[in-house]
Amino acid sequence: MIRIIVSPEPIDLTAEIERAEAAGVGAVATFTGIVRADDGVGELELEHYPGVTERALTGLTQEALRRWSLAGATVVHRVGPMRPGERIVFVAATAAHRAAALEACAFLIDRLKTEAPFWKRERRGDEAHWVEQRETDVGAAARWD
Amino acid sequence: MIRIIVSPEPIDLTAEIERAEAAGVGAVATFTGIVRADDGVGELELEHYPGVTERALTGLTQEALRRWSLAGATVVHRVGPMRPGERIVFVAATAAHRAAALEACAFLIDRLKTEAPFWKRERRGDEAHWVEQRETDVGAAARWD
Amino acid sequence: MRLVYFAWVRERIGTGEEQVAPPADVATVAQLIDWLAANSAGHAAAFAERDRLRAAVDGVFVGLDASVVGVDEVAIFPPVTGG
Amino acid sequence: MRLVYFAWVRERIGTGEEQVAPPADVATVAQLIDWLAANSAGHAAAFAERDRLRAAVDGVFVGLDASVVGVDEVAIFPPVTGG
Repeated sequence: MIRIIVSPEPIDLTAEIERAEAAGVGAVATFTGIVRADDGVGELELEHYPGVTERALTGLTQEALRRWSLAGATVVHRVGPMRPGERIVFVAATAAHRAAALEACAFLIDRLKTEAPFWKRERRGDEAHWVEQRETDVGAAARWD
Repeated sequence: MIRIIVSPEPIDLTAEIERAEAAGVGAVATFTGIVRADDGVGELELEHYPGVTERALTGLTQEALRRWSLAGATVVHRVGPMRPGERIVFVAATAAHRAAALEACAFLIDRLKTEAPFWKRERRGDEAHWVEQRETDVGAAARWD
Repeated sequence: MRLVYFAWVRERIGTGEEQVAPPADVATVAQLIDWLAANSAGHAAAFAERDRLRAAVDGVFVGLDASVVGVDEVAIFPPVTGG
Repeated sequence: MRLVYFAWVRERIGTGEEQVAPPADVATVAQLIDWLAANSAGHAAAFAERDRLRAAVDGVFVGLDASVVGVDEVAIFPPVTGG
């Protein structure tokens, strides 16, 4: 069961987790990314490539289902403006056993960072700048090659 | 911030996740273990070693905080009787960056399986039997040595 | 052919989308970028650092050497930064 | 010395806790197990497969060769199966 959501709405974690658990699985691994307040960012804005984003995320979850024995995979990504403390992304992988769920969850968030067409712009006061891709993200994605 | 709960009460996932997120972190990784219904189990009962269990879990989370740059670590383990579909265990690790959160979360659940004094008994109809430790669990814990 | 741009590529060009009709000898994404940069200062500025550009053709991520012959939509953008 | 038992060790012995006063030459967990098994059929049954037994002394997990001299509580149980 694949669930892909790209939306400007806040991410409802409880609803997403209950939906993931509903499949009668034994193991649920999740990752949630949150806008950090610790470096003076007042607002974060997420731009994306409508249609292509959903296609990329669907391909990513299908790849996870091929690699691991999963009951389901969920990716919810927020777009538009958001504030520190708000959730940007939620990823979940469910399986009968924990190793598959934990590995698939890490795979989904690592690969999403380099394969899905999202771009972040940070605002600090009146200044805005586009976030640069990090080398560590490229390395984290490459370990699943 | 360490949070350890061993209790017969159902695990309130929403409350636990909101508590973990409250620290102003960027990354939250969680693992939830659920009683599987798929092999005829009608009830699962968790026995533990009161006092020593909490000490073992505290030691485990402290070890995670030494190994990774974390904002917090949570372990909530249910004890007593429970039904298929109910949560047995919830583990969360929070950090500024995702790699630390994901790795610490996997470490906590892998090590909990071999280091914390819990014992599972499954009931199928009128029969009950104690679950045997799995070799794959011993191997999963050993990869963190 | 429809062109779409994102993030700072979009901002430097000044639009997120445009229709173009490149000459027949524009066969790859890289050649398309060269042709666009030669015809507009905004495009030239957006495309100045070629190694910071990524592309998708008809919704599929590709290298800059990919063909654009007969395609409907080419997207040009910086490395992605979601998650 | 207080002894505590869990899971099928507890069930086979028939109690979860007991007070014992082993002789002075019982110096390790393994010797304590031998002494208990020699004095009761229930303990002998519970302790039949020595490699399936684990122990804690005063709340700390130990090997069966660990000392029990002067300790307050020894726990004997099967390999753990939580999570």
